[in-house]
Amino acid sequence: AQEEIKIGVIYPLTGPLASTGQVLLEGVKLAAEIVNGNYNLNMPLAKGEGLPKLKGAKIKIIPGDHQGKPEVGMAEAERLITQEKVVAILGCYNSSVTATASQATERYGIPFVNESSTSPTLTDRGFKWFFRTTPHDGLFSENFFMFLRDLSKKKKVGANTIALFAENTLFGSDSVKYQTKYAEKYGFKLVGTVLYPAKSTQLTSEVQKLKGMNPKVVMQTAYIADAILSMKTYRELNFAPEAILANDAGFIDPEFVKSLGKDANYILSREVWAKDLAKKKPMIKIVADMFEKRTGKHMDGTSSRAFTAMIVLADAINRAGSTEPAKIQEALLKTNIKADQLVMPWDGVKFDPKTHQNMLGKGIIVQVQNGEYVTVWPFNLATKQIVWPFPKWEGR
Amino acid sequence: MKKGLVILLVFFAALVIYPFIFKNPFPRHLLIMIMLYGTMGIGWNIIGGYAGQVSFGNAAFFGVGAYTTAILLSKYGINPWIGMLLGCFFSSLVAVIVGYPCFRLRGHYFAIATIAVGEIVQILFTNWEYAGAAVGIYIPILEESFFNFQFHTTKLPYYYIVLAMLAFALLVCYAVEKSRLGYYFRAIKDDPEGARSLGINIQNYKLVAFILSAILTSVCGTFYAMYVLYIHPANTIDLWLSIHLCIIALIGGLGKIFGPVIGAFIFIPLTEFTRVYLGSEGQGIDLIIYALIIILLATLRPQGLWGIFAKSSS
Amino acid sequence: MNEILVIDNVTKRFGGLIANSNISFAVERGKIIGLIGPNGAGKTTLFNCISCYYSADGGKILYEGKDITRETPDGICRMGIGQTFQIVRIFREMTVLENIMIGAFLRNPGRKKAEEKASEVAALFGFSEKLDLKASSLTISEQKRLEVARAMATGPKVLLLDEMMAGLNIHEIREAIDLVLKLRESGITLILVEHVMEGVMPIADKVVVLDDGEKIAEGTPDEVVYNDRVIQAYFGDKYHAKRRKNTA
Amino acid sequence: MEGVLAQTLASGLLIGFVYALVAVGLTMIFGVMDIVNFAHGEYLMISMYFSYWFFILFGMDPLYSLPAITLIMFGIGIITYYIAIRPIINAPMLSQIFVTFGLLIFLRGVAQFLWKVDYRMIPETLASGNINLAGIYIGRPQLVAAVGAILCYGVILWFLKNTKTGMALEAVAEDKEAARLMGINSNRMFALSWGIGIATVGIAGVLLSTFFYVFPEVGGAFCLIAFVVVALGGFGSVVGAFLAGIIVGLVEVVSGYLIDPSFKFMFVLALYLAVVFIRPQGLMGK
Amino acid sequence: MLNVEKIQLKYGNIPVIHDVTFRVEKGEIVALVGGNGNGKSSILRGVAGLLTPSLGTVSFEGRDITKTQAFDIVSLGISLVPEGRRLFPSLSVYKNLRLGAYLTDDGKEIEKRMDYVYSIFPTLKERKDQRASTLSGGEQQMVAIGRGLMSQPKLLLLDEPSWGIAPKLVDKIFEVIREIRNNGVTILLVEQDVQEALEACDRAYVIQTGRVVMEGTGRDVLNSELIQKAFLGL
Ligand SMILES: Nc1ncnc2c1ncn2[C@@H]1O[C@H](COP(=O)(O)OP(=O)(O)OP(=O)(O)O)[C@@H](O)[C@H]1O
Ligand SMILES: Nc1ncnc2c1ncn2[C@@H]1O[C@H](COP(=O)(O)OP(=O)(O)OP(=O)(O)O)[C@@H](O)[C@H]1O
Ligand SMILES: [Mg+2]
Ligand SMILES: [Mg+2]
Repeated sequence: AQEEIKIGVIYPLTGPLASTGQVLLEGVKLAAEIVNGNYNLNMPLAKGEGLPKLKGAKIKIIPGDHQGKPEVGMAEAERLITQEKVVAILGCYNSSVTATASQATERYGIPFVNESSTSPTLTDRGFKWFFRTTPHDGLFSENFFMFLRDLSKKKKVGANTIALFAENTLFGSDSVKYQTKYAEKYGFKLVGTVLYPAKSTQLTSEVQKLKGMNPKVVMQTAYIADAILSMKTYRELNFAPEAILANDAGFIDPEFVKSLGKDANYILSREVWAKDLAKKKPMIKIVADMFEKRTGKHMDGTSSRAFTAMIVLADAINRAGSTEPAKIQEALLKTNIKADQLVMPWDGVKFDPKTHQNMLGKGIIVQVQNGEYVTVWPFNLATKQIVWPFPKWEGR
Repeated sequence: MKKGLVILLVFFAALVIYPFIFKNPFPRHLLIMIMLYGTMGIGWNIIGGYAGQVSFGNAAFFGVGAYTTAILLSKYGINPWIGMLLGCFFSSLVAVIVGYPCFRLRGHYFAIATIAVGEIVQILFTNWEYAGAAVGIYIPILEESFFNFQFHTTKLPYYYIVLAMLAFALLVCYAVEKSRLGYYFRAIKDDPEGARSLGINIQNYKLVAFILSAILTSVCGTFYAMYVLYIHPANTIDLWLSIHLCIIALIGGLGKIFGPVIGAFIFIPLTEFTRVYLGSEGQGIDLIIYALIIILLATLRPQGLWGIFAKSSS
Repeated sequence: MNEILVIDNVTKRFGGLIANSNISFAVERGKIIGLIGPNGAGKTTLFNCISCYYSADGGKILYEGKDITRETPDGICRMGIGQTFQIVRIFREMTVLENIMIGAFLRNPGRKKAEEKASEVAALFGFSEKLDLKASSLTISEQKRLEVARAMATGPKVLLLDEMMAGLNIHEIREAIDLVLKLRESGITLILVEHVMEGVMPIADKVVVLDDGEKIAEGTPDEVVYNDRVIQAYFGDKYHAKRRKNTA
Repeated sequence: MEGVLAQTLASGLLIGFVYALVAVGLTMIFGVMDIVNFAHGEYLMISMYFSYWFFILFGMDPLYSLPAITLIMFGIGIITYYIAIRPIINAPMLSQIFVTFGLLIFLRGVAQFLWKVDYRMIPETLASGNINLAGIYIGRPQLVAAVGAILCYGVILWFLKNTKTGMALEAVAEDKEAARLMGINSNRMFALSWGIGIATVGIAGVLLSTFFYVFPEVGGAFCLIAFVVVALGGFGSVVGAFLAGIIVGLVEVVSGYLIDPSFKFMFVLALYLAVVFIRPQGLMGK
Repeated sequence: MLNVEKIQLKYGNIPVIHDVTFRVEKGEIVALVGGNGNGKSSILRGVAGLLTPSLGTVSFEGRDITKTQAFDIVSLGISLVPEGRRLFPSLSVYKNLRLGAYLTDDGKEIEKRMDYVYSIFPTLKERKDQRASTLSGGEQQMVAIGRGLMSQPKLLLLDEPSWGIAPKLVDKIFEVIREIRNNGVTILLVEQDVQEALEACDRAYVIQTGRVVMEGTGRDVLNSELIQKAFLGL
């Protein structure tokens, strides 16, 4: 029989983040399918079945569930490594779990490819076996300000006062930290920061506070639950700044538009991916359609990143020509995937030799228009004109 | 009773030998978690099972233990063993500060108050910049040694440390049960007013129970921090942790020395296995089965499983 | 100083209701005091003031010359005042022996010692056969007796017993009397609240009568029994007729 | 500034009514049976799903499906009692907690199994939109929920105070054996209290579904607040729960606005602690 | 009216009543006497349906009620004033009494019975809004008796009605017992004041260690050697 290459994939498959976890897992599975099957795509390993340098060996995904709990993530990593004998691990979405699970892989000397944990600290630890394909929050935060700068040049809008609005977990507070830093660097005025506990039952006092600050732009960081609730509250309290610039996560969750319907329109969000990128890169549409056929859900930035991480990992294993961890690690360090081979809007994948952070990652900015996410920035990738300012609620 | 002693020895001997039979880290990790929860369960049992004060705030002690160690080590380079002792000290302090007013409350009022305290502690740590706020604390990786309480190549030392903690907790609990303290705790649980009329200062004795509970839980917090090497508020001061401790004690048998140990030996594998074998597709079947087992246990054996083991051992 | 306990002008109110109004009397060491009075007269309230479950609104309570009005119930017990409750309070989930041990621990911190002491007390109260029964399976009158035993085990100098003889028949009352006398012999001062006159009158050294929160009489049993006010408020007309019949 | 404060107060008040409505069933079941139903929030979740599916499948607006769902939830409450609660009616408090906790996980599991973990929301209902009252914005769904809460409380209070069954519930709560000696079928009363308790949380769920998303764990946050509300009001006290719900809503929103939203829940909890230190039985408890 | 045939009663696995047979005729006062812990209360609990006999039968007015639930037995016209009062502690005196007449809906009738209870125990009227738990012991006993009367049963089971009652009021209670019997209520009485009980009753059974050891008219039993020696110690 054909050799199988087992790859451990650890996601929050149960618990509060299970829906995201499932989407992530699907992304990884699709990538594995493309690698294992024969597809005519300009993508590493798509053509021809399996990994050619390993006699056509196929990727087998072994899922693990961390429930959003760090110690469970660590234990799962250990279980996958020692019992399932996986050759590499992919995960874990939640930065806090990635933190502990990657400690386990570091101990065992197994490569860990992280697809979407964006806490900057993770790649500052100097780990040898830890690689991150996605840009982190620092970079993403900077993207916001690059966007605003470009926008003011192009459209002459003076969106110069900014309020930050974020949940006070790891993700939110990290983002706020970097947004504050870059606001200063890019010369924007910060009129205030509102941090609140995640999954609140109501957000009226928070929105009141924002309203009181009277910012032109609100930069918001939230997971899906709060994203939905905050939109409802904006509408209820009739709060409409010139732009709501959201930091990925909840605002690009497939549930976001589904739950809010029209009310989701005109939200700007930082994204790592958008389906309409396909206009410039047709391969994206093919992959996204495959994903939709498999799962009934649209592909999104979460699943596409998971997808990409799997491709990057498979590519490295193939080039290593071996399942030996050290060889894979070596191959990962030599990774050099070109922009056109990716379903991402990145300039490519190439890891920093020291931090193992992908140096070529990059975000985009999308806007919900008629219930669809369209790319509006970088302007060269944009498929639609940006709607600015955010229209008032009443007139809609 | 002789036979009970033999069984106890066999049990501990089995625990000592276990890692030599199961060399994979996962089964070792499983046992480490069982013993860790067993230790905390015993801690919970002292306040909740013996003294009858249902606490849903024990996670706060766990958090204080973990944070004290992590902060001291990461900011001041203070040895984690000292951190463990100081953690106990701070946890006891919290127990006193919280216990003193809360022990006037009865039944569910007390239970909710402890939830409140646990949540407040979590909120404080989530917003406390010095303690890393929501990001938490990455514990600096030190050279592997017993002195440093860090082991990177093997779990074995962690295993034996937690085994020692479990033994210690059992000893503490045994000493409590067989002494005046244990009798007083039970009396307070049964009828506090009656206990008062017999000269028992119920406030003070409840406090003693709470402090013992805090110390046993705090030690586990330190262990956890050094085992996982990364802590943040959501995983160290979590209401669910407190609830799980209560469940562990209940499954085994409230106010029984070995109750929480049995509870942990059932509960932890149950959660692990339902999760590993049923949970990965995220359909909730693992939860359903797990819940049914819990409901059945509570309905069929409200007094816990201890009785079954006790019968076969005496 | 032969007065072990002095009740000095004690007043206790519940809202508008005055349950104890300026009550004063003294209790001599080693004596048996009967505290009687109609239902709702304030006897239990006074007990609760002495044992500090209530804090008196006015007046003082002196125990061995020391003001104990603001003490705590457990403090009182440690000082040597034991009590039982009118409505039984036992440790239902514990065995008879354990119940008594809880009392015994106060002066015998070691478990062995406490157990010995408790068995001793249990024997005195006729519980030797029932040591390992769960306390909740005793009948109510046994539970009352257990409460007394438990209080005894704390080694008190004064015992406050609230209706320990309720629900006993004459025969059993006699046994209870013997017990009380034995306790007195061992130097304990007793205050009994009773409605079972057969249980107090023969043994009380002094009887205090309350009515409507006030002390209406104090004296030897004989003095009290023929006090008109007491007959009117408490005994009723038939009492003496019955008493004569019984002793006939 | 004043306008903002008025807006804040109004918002706090409205959410307070919702909290009160969520809590009333909890306090009722506790009052009658001395059982804290840990799964309370899960019943809220179930009813929110009902409301959602009635809307999606039959196009029924939540306000129309409300009576039907209330009835269904009443039935579910009674079934829950006979299947899960009755066997442990005499068990110690902790075993009871244990069972309701098992129910919590069970219901979450069922929801996850049937409806997946997705977030769902009814996009537009009869109650949607907002009202502008002299510069104060009031969400219509919240307003409807608040009115629902007040009505619900009115009916329950009337029922408890003025009907014989209400009195029987009180009696069973105090001493079920003695109640049996009065000719009261205690089991039926217990079942009834579960029925009513779950029906009210069902109402809360339907009304909540007009402005809040639903997913299998939506009950968690509301349940914790409901616990605090019930304890603050005094376990078993219906009036207490009403007051406490409003107080909690106000404290949460106002402290979030005036101080720092990060700490808003801490203020709620601290308020609870402060109150019970002064009154250990809560605002209106016995 | 009430026929108890060879019943056995158990707590858990321990039988405390063995093979007890007795009957109560309409309009009678029947007393059960016996020492402490001999099972009198258990028998009453058995009749009232709080304990289900494991052997034997209980029938009331010709109807088998052995397995009938306590709350249904009440509706047949049997009411128990239990040992230890068992009031509803945080309810008012008024509500406690009102609950005694739970099966009655007629407001006037209820008021009438309430007035009757108040006329026996005037203190209760003064305290009708006081919470039962704050009453004095004797006052609680009055409420318990009053509550039993409120249902106007055909058969009233009284377990130690004089418990904790002042002597003057004990006399009153026995007067009331006779009075309600004269109004047609049948009474089964357990009482430690053996003398009083046996004088008041028509017939009596002596219970020892869970068995009936003697039966007869009140007077006969009172004069029997057994009672004179064992209970009155004469
Ligand atoms: N907490 C309270 N609140 C209001 N009234 C109370 C309270 N406790 C007692 N009382 C009232 O105070 C009076 C005295 O009660 P107490 O219990 O002292 O009487 P007692 O002499 O012991 O009577 P008994 O012989 O019936 O036990 C009673 O009328 C009672 O109703
Ligand atoms: N709940 C119980 N569990 C176990 N045993 C019990 C229980 N209640 C009573 N008993 C036992 O049953 C026996 C009979 O008790 P019961 O209360 O019927 O006696 P009694 O004649 O009414 O006594 P008393 O005069 O003290 O009221 C006693 O030996 C008692 O220990
Ligand atoms: Mg009294
Ligand atoms: Mg009896």
